[in-house]
Amino acid sequence: MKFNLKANLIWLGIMVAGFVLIDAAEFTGMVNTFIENAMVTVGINIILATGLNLIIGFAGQFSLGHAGFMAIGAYATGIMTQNMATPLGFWLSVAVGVVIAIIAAIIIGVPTLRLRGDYLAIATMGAAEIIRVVINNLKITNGPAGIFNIPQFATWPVVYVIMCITTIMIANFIHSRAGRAVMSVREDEIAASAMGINTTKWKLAAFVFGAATAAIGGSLHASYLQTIAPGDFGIMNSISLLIIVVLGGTGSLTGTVVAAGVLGVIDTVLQNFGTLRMVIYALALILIMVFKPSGLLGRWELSFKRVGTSKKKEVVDQ
Amino acid sequence: MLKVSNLFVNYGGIQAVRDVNFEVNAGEIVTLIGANGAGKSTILKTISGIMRPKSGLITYNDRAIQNDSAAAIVAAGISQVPEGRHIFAGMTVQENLEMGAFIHKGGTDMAGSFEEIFTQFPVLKERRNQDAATLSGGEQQMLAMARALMARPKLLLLDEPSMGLAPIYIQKVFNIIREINAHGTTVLLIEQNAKQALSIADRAYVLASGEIKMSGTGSELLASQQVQETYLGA
Amino acid sequence: MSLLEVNHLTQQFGGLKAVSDVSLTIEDGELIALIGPNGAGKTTLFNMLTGVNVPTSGEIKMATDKGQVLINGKRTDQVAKLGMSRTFQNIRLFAELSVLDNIKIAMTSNTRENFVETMLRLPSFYKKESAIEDEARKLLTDFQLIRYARSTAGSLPYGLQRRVEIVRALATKPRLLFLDEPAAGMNPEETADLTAVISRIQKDYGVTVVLIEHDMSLVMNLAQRIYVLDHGSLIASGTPAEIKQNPAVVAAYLGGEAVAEG
Amino acid sequence: STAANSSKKGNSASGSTMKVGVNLELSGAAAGYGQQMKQGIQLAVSEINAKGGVKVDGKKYKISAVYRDNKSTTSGSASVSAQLANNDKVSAIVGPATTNDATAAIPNITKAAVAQVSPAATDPGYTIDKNGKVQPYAFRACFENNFQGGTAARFANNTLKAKKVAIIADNSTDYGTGLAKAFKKEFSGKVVSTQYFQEGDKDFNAILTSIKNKGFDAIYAPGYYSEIGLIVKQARQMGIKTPIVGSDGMADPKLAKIAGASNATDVYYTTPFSTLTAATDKTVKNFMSAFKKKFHTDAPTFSALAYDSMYMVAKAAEDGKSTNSADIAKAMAKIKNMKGATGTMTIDAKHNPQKSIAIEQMTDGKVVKAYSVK
Amino acid sequence: MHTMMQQLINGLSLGSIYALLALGYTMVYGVIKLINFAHGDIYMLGAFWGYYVLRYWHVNFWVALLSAMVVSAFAGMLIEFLAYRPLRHSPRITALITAIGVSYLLENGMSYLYGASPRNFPQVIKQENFHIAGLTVSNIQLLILVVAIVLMVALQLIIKKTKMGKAMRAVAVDPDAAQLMGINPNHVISFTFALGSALAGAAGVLIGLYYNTIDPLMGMTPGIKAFVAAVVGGIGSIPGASVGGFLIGILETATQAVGLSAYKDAAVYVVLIVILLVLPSGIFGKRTKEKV
Ligand SMILES: Nc1ncnc2c1ncn2[C@@H]1O[C@H](COP(=O)(O)OP(=O)(O)OP(=O)(O)O)[C@@H](O)[C@H]1O
Ligand SMILES: Nc1ncnc2c1ncn2[C@@H]1O[C@H](COP(=O)(O)OP(=O)(O)OP(=O)(O)O)[C@@H](O)[C@H]1O
Ligand SMILES: [Mg+2]
Ligand SMILES: [Mg+2]
Repeated sequence: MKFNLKANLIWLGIMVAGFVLIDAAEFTGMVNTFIENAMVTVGINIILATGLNLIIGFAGQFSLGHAGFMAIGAYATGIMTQNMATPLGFWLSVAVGVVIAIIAAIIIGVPTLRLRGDYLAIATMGAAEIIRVVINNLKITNGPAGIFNIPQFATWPVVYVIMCITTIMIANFIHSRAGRAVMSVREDEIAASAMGINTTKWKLAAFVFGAATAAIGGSLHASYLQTIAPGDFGIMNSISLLIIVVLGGTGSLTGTVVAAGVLGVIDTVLQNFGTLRMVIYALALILIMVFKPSGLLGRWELSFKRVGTSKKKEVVDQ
Repeated sequence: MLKVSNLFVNYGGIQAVRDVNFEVNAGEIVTLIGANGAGKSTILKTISGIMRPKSGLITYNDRAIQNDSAAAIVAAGISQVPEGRHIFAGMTVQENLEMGAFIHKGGTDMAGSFEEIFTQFPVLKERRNQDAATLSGGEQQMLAMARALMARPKLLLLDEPSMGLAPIYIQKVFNIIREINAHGTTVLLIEQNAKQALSIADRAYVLASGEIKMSGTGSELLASQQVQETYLGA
Repeated sequence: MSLLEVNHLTQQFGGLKAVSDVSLTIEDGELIALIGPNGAGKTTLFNMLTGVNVPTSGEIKMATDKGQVLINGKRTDQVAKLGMSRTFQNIRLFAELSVLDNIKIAMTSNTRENFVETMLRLPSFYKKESAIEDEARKLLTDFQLIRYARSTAGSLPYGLQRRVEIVRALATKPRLLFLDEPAAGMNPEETADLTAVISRIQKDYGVTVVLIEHDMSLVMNLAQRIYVLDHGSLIASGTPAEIKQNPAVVAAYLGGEAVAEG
Repeated sequence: STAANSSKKGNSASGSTMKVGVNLELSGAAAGYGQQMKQGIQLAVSEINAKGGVKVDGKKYKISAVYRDNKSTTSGSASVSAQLANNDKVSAIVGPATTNDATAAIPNITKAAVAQVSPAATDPGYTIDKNGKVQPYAFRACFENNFQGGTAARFANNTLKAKKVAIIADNSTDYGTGLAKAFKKEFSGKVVSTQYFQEGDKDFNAILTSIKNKGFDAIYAPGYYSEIGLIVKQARQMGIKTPIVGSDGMADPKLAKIAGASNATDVYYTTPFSTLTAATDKTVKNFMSAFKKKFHTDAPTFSALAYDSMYMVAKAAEDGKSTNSADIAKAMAKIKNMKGATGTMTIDAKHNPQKSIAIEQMTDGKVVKAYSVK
Repeated sequence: MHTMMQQLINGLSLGSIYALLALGYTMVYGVIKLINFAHGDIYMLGAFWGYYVLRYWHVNFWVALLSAMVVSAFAGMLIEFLAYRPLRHSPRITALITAIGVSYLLENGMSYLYGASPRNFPQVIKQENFHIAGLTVSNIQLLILVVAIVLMVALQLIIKKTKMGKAMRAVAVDPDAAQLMGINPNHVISFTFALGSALAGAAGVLIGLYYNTIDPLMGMTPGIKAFVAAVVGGIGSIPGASVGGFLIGILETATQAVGLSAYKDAAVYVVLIVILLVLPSGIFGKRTKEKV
């Protein structure tokens, strides 16, 4: 184990290189608004879907209400930056969104996380719908017309950096005592509690963490797109995020990142197909799932931990 | 009655059963013994059609059955008591037993079957209307056996029927096996309790790492030095 | 003060008294066997002692550093934190995780990592992590499981899974360990290995062990005292030699042949 | 200034075709409307090209429409607008249909200096930026809500002499709620009840039963024909006989079919596009018959609005004598008295089309009368 | 009081459609634990089939209803065979995503082929209102209610009285063990899909007749609502699905009746969550606590 300095440095290097690469491409004009748009969407989806994967893939809690928490962040930013159109106002709004999302997640999670499997899915979906309906009927959120002319503070570098930070945070969470506790809940709740793990607490921890990152994603979405409406945060949007998670592989952060990218590419390419767009998308979805049932990467993770250290003699199967 | 030839079975890339040959004649009790992970359960699952062999031939009354569906194999008269009980949770004991007789039309002989089963396993009669999932471990094991008997099989495959049973019940179960065999049911038995298995078996095979290592009559193997050391803990 | 004191414990399921008015004590450092015919209520008793089931009536008291604590009414994880650990009649490993992770998870309640050091990967985080890793590996090495440290727990053969489950329970650093039919499905050779393992847990790790088992060779070899349950009630208790001769036990549980065997 | 000038901002035509982007809801929740609009656009393009194309500064350009689907999502719309403006290098864009999707496209088209004409973004704020200034590249072909809702209110007051109304509005888009709000602001009587429904709802019996005894003289029901048709049907079957007033989302031949001809009586709606005037107005008549010929059905309002949107692009190119997108935007702001299928329009300072509004009356499923309102 | 009774009638006729749909969800879920997202779209297919045969072949209404049930049953079985069967041994969430894919495919495929705008369903049965004690009930409302109840009872009989019902339960608990009883899980699952889809097809035709409009996306919202109904009733339970369906229908009506129409959907979910918190397995769901 030691300090894992090498692995951490490799990761840092990759992130910086990614930034420099995009920056250069943008500078030379290789990346125009369209491609930037696609990349930022992918980045935001990564933020949203890694958080969801934490809840579904690692904690094993089937939540279908991610769009609700996203809405909270988006509206916090949409509303606050109307009156405080400064970077400070933006960051403040992100923080406010996160805090509200955490409170909402606790209110929703404490009672519903007792439910199992699909019952939980329906309850969280219902909770997200309640959030959406309330937003749709409030004055401050401007009802179904939504909020537009939101000032753009979430430029691509901001999204990129936040994406790196939230991904690192989630990865760090998973690869720690907390992550092990959360995964034990997924595997077997009764056994976990017999090991002294307070399953309710850890489920809630993952749920709240995921909700907080969803709120961040929502804030970035609002600020980058400059338009939000209640319709952006419906059941179908939660499902789109679920699709990213499952397609990448539940329980693989690398998979989520890859799937967000792959789907981003598919999505932009399919714009060319007009009315057939969703037909092709649906077929692709079915085929990928049938031929790759555990997702693109299963539970595999990209890791640099063992770079340079000699492999221990251990039986590793599958 | 049952003949297994050159059987190979894999789990993904792992070879669990390698070139296994054996046969069970009508009216016999044949037992397979071997350490954990030797491949015993895999063989039974393959015979009853739950798993597909990689290659090899399984014939039942001179008919190849290795590609038949599990349902067809049960209908042909082969029943299995699976390892790990696999009782139907959420259904009562009575309903579990009814499921056992699924292939039969029901009606008149059903009542008779119940009568018979309940005399063999009086505990089950007491627990008749209890959700099978809440039975104790041993009670579930008995239910699994009783359920297989409800099908009135010609060939009964038993995978560790004594697991988790109190000593007093182990004797009972072996008595029942003898009894149904005497009434004409052929039995293929897997047991960790090798001593008792060998003592009631007509013939036996010893399995290790997916291969048949030894065979002989029950008493021959019981007497074998090697078997005693490895499987009987002597 | 006994380590565990159980008074008039009863568990009622509808019309059925699965455990009825059971009182017993367990002293520190003992190795006790709980036997009885199928459906006698042994597992149900374990479930009440470890907080999985809430007793219908009666009380369970455990001696801890802070004096005697009432156990019933507490959640399983709270009970576990007080120093009671267990295995299950149907193995309940974290099947898709590695053996090593199974052990590390069991160490969760005895370790602390705060949010800041986890997120920022401070040196203190790595120090704690490597301490956990070292300890887990030491345990695995101790029980000849280190070869399988990175294997998926669910893919191991049955006997090894049982062993991993026992070591996992041990990793919570219990004072009291409950084993529910640890030898089920094992052949005599494996049972002999297991006997050694359990005896080491008692002697080398100083853990009090209570086990349910139908394998009389194991029970008679290991147990210092035996409690016998039948139809939910205690029908006998005593040393193995006493129990073997007890006619009620022979009639209800052992049957004729088993006496000779034990 | 027809030649492509790289130093100039915006996109220009190259060769002899001018590309016009179409950013529409072709799948997803609003696909029904998007697909109708696509037909209107197809008709306009084929007509223009049949005449040789748009005549810009003496040279004729054929129009090539680039259709892209935004899935009825804001993010899809933003992405499509960026692709059309940056990759396809279109000279102008028609679409999107809904306010939400249309506002989501504004940042990208503004950056690329490409005008967009939305056939149906009705929120007043769509063409206005945060500081109250007009968005230079956002246009629309439809009425904005305040105008239409206000008109309906005045009609209810003055013509129907209604003292009390009940409002049943579509709550899933800004269209229904915006119109309801505008109506309430302008109406001088009492609103006895305001109820909302969602797009796709089919059962309005509960709402209607609950308002039935509230003693109103008319119902104002802003929304689209698919739901309002059912409201009309169920209200009449329940015995509610009061006039029902709606908005241009109702102006579709399907309305009467959904409601059932006999139920569609005493039904009124505001519309820029009166089938009655079709008899007298040549442009409207042409459009109606051409549409019927091409698609074998009567033209719905959305097709007409989209048809006009495409003509607005063509007109702006001709007026501005340029295929450059920035020039087109400037010229579009100055469009005056353009004859379209939805009336003769002049673009005002806020990029809203000024055109006369009509109110049609239906009896037994047929439009029997058109009131012109000022 | 009078208005309340009228609202109850409104709620019941809305609820009977949810109930018919919920039955399909509950059966499929009960057997293979799959939230069959495409179920609402089968209902749409049934409605379109009814539309075509009534409009172009001018068949009798009952023929349309029955043939729509048959066609929907086949569609359901085909979908199961192509999209779900290959995933029988995959994680459940994978099959769920496939179901979502199938749903998208049906919705968008139909929208591509036939356009997304609504069509008018041929009004082959003329609506007439009956006035009983000041309450208004239409013949179509009665028809829907009666057909729904007849189908529900028929279904309950099939499941309780035939071996198939038992086989379905066994496959649900443990498909491998069911095989050892001589049950072919594939047949059972196909049968389940056929039955559930037939009910959805019937609901589609009834809805077409009642509301007069159908469109490719018509299955989306009722589909989700019906699933909620199945969950409220206790998923896997046939009476539960019926009760859940009626409950949701009445609830929606009630929210609108008290003037909270804007919060109609939210109210349904609030009640859903409350019910689940009190009865974590729904109204009729069996709470089987795992024995350890
Ligand atoms: N589902 C599975 N996936 C992968 N490998 C498996 C699976 N089931 C069994 N195996 C492997 O196949 C081999 C044979 O297993 P099998 O269950 O047939 O053994 P067995 O002789 O019945 O052992 P036991 O006495 O423990 O029941 C073992 O090595 C086991 O690890
Ligand atoms: N949740 C429950 N509901 C109803 N009866 C139950 C429940 N749990 C256990 N029982 C019954 O209580 C009795 C005791 O069960 P328990 O599992 O404690 O037995 P056991 O002594 O562990 O037996 P075995 O040795 O077979 O595992 C059994 O008869 C069982 O059927
Ligand atoms: Mg086995
Ligand atoms: Mg037990």
